[in-house]
Amino acid sequence: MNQATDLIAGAPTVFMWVASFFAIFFALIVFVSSNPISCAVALMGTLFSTAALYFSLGNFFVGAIQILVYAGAIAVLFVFIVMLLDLKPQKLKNLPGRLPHFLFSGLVAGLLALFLFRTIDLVPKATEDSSASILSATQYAQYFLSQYQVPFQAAGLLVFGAILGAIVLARGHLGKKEHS
Amino acid sequence: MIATGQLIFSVAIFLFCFGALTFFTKRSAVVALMGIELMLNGVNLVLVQAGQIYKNAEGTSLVLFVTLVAAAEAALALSIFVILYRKYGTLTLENFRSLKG
Amino acid sequence: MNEFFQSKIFEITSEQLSDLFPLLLLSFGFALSVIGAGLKLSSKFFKIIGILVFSLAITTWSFTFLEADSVVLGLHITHFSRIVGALVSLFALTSFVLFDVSKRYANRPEWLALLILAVMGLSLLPASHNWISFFVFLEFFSIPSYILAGYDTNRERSLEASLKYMLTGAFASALLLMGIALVYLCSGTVDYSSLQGHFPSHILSTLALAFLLVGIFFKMTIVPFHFWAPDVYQGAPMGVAAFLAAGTKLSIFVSAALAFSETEFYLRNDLMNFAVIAGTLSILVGSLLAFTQRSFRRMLAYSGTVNAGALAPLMVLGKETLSSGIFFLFVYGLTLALILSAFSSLLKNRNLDANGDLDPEELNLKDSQQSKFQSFILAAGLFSLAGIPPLPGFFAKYWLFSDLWAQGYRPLVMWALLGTLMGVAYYIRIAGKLFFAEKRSVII
Amino acid sequence: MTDVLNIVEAPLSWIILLPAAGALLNGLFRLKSTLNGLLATAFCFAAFVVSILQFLKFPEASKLADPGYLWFQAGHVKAQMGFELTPFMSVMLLIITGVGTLIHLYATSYMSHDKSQARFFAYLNLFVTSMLVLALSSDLIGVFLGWEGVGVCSYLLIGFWFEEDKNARAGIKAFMTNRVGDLGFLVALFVAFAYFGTSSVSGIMEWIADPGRAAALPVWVLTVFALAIFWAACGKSAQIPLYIWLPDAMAGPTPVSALIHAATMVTSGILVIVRLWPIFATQTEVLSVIFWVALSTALLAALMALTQRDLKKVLAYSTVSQLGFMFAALGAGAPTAAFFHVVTHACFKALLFLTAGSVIHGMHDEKDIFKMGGLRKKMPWSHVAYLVGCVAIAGFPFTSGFFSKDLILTKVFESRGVLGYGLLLLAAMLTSFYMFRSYFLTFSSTPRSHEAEHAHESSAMMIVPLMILSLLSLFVGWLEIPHMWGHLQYFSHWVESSGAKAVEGHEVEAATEWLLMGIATIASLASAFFAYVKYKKGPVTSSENFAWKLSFNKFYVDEIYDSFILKPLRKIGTCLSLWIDEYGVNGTLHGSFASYRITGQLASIFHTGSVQSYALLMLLGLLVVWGVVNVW
Amino acid sequence: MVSILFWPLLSILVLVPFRKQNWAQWVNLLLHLPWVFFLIELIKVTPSGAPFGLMETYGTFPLFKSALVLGADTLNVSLIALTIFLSFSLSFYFLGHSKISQSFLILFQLLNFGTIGSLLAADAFLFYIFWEFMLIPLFFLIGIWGSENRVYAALKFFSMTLAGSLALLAGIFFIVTKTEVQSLAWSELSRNAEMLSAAAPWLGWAFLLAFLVKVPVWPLHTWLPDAHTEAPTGVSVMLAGILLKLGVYGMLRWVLQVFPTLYWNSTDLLFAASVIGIILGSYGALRQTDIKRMIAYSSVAHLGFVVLGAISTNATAQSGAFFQNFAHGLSTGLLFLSFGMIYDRTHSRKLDEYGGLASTNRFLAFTFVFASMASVALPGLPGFVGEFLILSGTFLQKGWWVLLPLMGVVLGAMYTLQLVKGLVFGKVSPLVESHPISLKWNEYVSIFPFLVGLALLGLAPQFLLAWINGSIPVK
Repeated sequence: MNQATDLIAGAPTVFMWVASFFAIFFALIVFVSSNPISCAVALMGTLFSTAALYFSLGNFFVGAIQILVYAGAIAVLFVFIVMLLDLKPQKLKNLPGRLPHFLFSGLVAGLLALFLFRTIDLVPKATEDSSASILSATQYAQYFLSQYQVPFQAAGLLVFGAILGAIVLARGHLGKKEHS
Repeated sequence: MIATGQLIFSVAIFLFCFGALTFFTKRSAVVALMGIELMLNGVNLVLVQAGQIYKNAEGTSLVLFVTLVAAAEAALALSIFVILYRKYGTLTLENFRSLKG
Repeated sequence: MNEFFQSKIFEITSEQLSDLFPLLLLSFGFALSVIGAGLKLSSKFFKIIGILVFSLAITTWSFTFLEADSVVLGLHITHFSRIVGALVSLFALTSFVLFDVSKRYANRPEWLALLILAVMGLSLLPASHNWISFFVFLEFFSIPSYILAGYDTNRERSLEASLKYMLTGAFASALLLMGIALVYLCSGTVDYSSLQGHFPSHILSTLALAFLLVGIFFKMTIVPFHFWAPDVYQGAPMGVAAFLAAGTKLSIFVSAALAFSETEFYLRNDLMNFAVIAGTLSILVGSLLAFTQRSFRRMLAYSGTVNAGALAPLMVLGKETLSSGIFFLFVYGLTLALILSAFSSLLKNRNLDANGDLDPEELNLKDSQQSKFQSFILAAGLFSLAGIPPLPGFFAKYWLFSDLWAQGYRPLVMWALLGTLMGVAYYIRIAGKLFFAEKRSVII
Repeated sequence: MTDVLNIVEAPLSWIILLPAAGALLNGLFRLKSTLNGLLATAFCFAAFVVSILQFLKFPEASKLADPGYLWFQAGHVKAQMGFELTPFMSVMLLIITGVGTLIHLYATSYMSHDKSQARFFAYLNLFVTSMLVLALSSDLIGVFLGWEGVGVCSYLLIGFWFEEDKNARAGIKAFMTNRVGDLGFLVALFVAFAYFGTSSVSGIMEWIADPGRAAALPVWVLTVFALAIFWAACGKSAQIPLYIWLPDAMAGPTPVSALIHAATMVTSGILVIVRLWPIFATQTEVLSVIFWVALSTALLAALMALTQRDLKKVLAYSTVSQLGFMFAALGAGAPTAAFFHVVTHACFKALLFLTAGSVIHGMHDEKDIFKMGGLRKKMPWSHVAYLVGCVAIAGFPFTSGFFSKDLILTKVFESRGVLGYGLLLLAAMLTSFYMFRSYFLTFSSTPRSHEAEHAHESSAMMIVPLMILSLLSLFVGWLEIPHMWGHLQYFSHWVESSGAKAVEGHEVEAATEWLLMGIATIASLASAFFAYVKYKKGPVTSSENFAWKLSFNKFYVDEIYDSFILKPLRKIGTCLSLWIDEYGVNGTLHGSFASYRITGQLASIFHTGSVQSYALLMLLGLLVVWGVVNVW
Repeated sequence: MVSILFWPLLSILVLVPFRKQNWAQWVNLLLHLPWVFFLIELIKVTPSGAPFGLMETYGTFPLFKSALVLGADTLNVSLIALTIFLSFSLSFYFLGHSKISQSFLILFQLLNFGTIGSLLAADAFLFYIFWEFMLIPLFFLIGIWGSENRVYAALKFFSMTLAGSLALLAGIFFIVTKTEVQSLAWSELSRNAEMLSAAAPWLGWAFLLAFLVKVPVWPLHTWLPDAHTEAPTGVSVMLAGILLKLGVYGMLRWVLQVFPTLYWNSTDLLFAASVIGIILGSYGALRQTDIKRMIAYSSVAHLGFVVLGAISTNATAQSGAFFQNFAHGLSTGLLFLSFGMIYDRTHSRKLDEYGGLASTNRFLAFTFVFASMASVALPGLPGFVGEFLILSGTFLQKGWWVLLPLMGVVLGAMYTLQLVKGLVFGKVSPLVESHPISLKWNEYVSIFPFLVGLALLGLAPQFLLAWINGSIPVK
């Protein structure tokens, strides 16, 4: 699997270009469209294109996780919620009212991007030594479960907590009235 | 031509900043949350790229954790959105401004 | 495959077990409370379980306080993390005992489970030794606190508070993550000790540190990142607000300090300047905002920002100067819990909602006549926060400021003293309002 | 110092304690009718007896001393509350206690129907105590204690009938003017302690006498010391700049005016200067200053007295003018003449005041002499006493006034030449003119008002003191007759033996002395006759010309003081204090607090409540702080 | 020494059960007796000479580099005696007074505890704690039992004094972080005072600022008229009687004796401030229409004299200044007390509403005139002794500059006589007519010690002067 090593080192392949183009395109749609459904779909699009990028970089394990968990579960959850609450498209009626807010946030985001882009040439190049090879899934798992064992269990409890919270809040607000 | 690393990094920055922009400007809470997801994607991209450069598993494990946390957060946030929608009938963030000053 | 399991990681010796015992105890408590919730047991059950679990945790942590540091399952248990664990569980204990949470939320007993989760997160945080576990434990206690913030169902404010806390929290953790990613990008590792030597010092690394600080200062409610605090403290139930204000600040303060000293980031002067600027800003802006507040709880939130401002530089100074910060936050936490509990019983006597809020201008002599003991506690607490001897607040502030002065932050101490003077405008005036008859004085 | 000082121990403090006890008793117990008065008179008389005993010790002892106790001592200041008595001061003691007893007796009946007699006699006894402290104390700081004590008592007594506002204001005016004068005394004390190391009179005299130490003093010390003492004397004895309080002091009861503003308090300035005479003798410029100030006071006061309608005001201005005479004598370098005039003046001025009191008493408190007239028949005894007083003050031959005034005139002629003598003679003529004017307006021709018709003679207890004082006014003069006539010079013996040598001016041979005496007598007789002609038939409605208006309104001195000194100072001070305190310091405090509140409200606008603006501001905050960190 | 310090605390514990007003008042009175006994014991053993002649350490806090060190010499024991004197006679005044409740007495004892503490403390940290602790009881005393504008006065007093003491705190931080200084004890500080004053010339001013606010030196005095006017009678007597003197004591003990060089080069500025304070304080009093404000402004002028003495280099003025503390304490205390008794019945402070008190109540009129004469520095009363020593000392040192404060003597007489004329003399005003004042027995007893004290200190002050001359900082 060493040819994958030079994937990061070499020039960006055509596939990479296409995937990054799609990623950016879908991100734009999420930002531009006023209809939540198209936003949700665009989000799934970005997720898939980033997964493609991961594959192009050679980290197939993460790509797979991305597709399975991120695109499969979270994006679907979004679409489900949008469908459940069938949110009407928000016509940008009081655009003039929010124009200063738009401009200001655009300015801030642009500034952030500028700062980040300025540091782009500091991004380290891949080292040529071929000794270190792309890790396989088992190696990731072994490292992950040994080094981050406690955080892993904590993450488990975290998710449990989130579910518990969701149920509690839902039951509380919709269910019986507490004594004031 | 720019190197792959720089291409990936610039895509990541783009996603990150656009995620932030969506979070700031979108009037609906759900779409704002999507903005957060975009930002997290950007971060994941940087992590994976760094993981490939340094060839160790730190990046990947953090991506896993990020994905997990994003999932938990999404679950929680969306349930709150459902409740808010039931109570208020709308999800635009403007009218959740009673706590201010 | 099996050599994987023989690797050193899973060896747990007996005294390491004693380090993990409190955490195990907490998770056992968590399990009990979830089962109890499922079985719809009486609210007293949860109160007893809660008290038992937390007091046991406190005792074990404080007994093992003096033992040597040890590395268990990737966690660096030091006496700092033990003291934080003990104090956080103490704050949790006070937060639900003082505010009779169990009676109020009898039919939704899951609050104990969430509280235990938060306490576990907070006590694990200082034990983390790399940025990944730092992030995970941070999220581990944030998620339950988002829910706890929204726990007071019958008031819309509480829902709005949890919404705001969650969205800004997610945004801040996204920024924190970007920070960690950039750190990883620059140095190739996220482990504190391996980051020690070879963390480059170019623009990207400064930016990485800046993003890191966002996540930390967000939880410490230091000025550029304090916007969420007043709304959440005003909306969340009293007990949760007290716990959030004290517990999170303490744990973040200690773990950030440990992180920065392990990774020797504290030697970088850009980090130092960032902290000093943010600290001074938060003292000034905090005092300014606290004065004109129309709500008692928002005023307390801003006073928390002022106190956090004084702590900011100590956070990036590393291990040696932590004791004064910890003592300060300990005193601050307890005083805040006392003040809020007195305030909520004051509200009850005014037959308002115990978790509600009140404009400090409306406090008057009738309150202190109705609830004599509570107003005495409230006034004593406010005087202690203002730092007037012989109350404990003064000794905490004195120790903290002399430490800051010793480290050479003279201008910041000057600002902090000015902050104490401005504190008169809200602490002492409100404490006075309780006892002085109605006639509003001419100017103030 | 001619003879060896033979200092004898004597219980001087008893003289002070007696009236003090009287004051205390009167203060505590309010007895029936005139018992308070009698009690006070008894204590004053006891003091008189003791002072006579001390007086008799004097031929052989040259000074009586009583060490007293250490009042306070810190750093270079050592204040000893001790007492000493020199011959001339013991005579003054006799005057204070003697005339004092007579006035106490007179006052007992004068105040018999006043409702708070106890308070009056307590103040009166307290006044006598402080006057004795002033006279007796060995240290200048003790003198100052008496000095201010007398000032306070005069304040209390002038404002005794405090119901009327003007009495209280007159009391304050007296106290304030005295206070301004006392600043001089304080400065003198500072100089004394700083340069002489002590404030005891004998200590200072030794310092001056020892040539070595005197030379070591900076040249200005003695001059400043003398001027400061003179300034204090002006305050107390009502000389030019600070005399304005005396005419207003008439608001008090008449016995008060008699005792305080005629006999005792006003003369304390002269007593202190005579005690410190060795210092003044060496300071010729200070003496000339004293002389010219005194001369102008005498003239000015005499001019003012010409047109006064209130009987007591006339006497007040005549006191100021007579004090001018005494200080003129001091200015001419003759302490004996000054002291002699002090004693004679004490007698006849007390007499005049008491008779005026009985006249006003008889006229049911009517003071205006234009409304009196023809009282000769109605009040025969007062008439005789007033006549004797006028005769004595005008200086008719062989009366006490004649001897003392003549002695002053000759001494002034010797040292200040014809100009000084001429002006003083003019003042003497004016004195006899306005005195006889007041005599004729009150006693001769027909009664001009209802009260005048029904005036009745005062009771015996008031007449007896008058008669005693009349005798004194007539025969005291004989104690100091001119050299030509014989060798009865008791006063010069008393004053010289107390250490006050006169300044050697060129002696005048007998012929010119006779001439001077003749001129003085003729001048006073002529002006008396002129007054007789003018006022025999009653008040003459003179045209209100400028000179008359000037004199009647007291040369507008009070108004000048108010408009140029008192009011502006007070205005500036209060405005300054108001501006700095209220607007300056408080202003900044409230301003800073208001700005603190406004910026607070401004800052809270940022908290709009919307989550997105929070996140936006957070990111912006991050970028700004990060930018600052990089730039810094 | 510790018994005299902790006695007020003990008396609070004893007072707690007595909820009924007159019970509490009587207990408060009886509790003063052992206190006086402790004072006499302390006086017997107090040395007069080196500062803090008698030093006792009760425990150390190495963490804050400080220790519970109490020191006594005639300087602070005499002030303690004054405190106990004032508190004792006030406790007589409190008997049967309607407004004096149990909580008032508890706060009053707390104030005494703070005062005695800051006097006895011989450790900078301990001194600071007691110094700021006094603010709390005073804040509540003025705020709860004061008159109309009390909240403003209480807050203004609190913030100005706190601002001053924060400067002191900054000074303490500077000292604590200096490694050469082992502890904050007074002896330790004075041992390496040269090093400290060389290192930070601003240190002197940091310490001085806290005390200048407390002794109201001219620009920092505007809290005094408000605090004294709005405070209830008992508190304004204590305020004028002893708390202003704490500032002077602080200046002498903690600045002059610890950092002499810094103190001496700040004196010419202080001279100007005190002289202006005397003159503008007197004019301030002249322009007032409210009686208590007039008395308060007179305190500003008198304290101007005390500071004038405290900054001079010769022993006369220094001992005069310290003696003036007692003279001013008694005279202004009596003024406030006697007017307080009038105010309790007529509840008005406007001067033009008063008049002719002398004809309705002779004793109170006499007391008021006697106290005003004392405050006008009439010879034969203590005010003169103090002021004379101060002025002759200043003359010795500053020469003809003494004429400026000398003007203050005349101005002092002006406003005091104006006050006396308005209140005691003049026609009987309807207000005084309608409120006949008949003093109860305990009010007589509370006035009596002041009268005896004033007369005694006026005519025979040498017993006190000799006692305090020993430990006057400047020889």
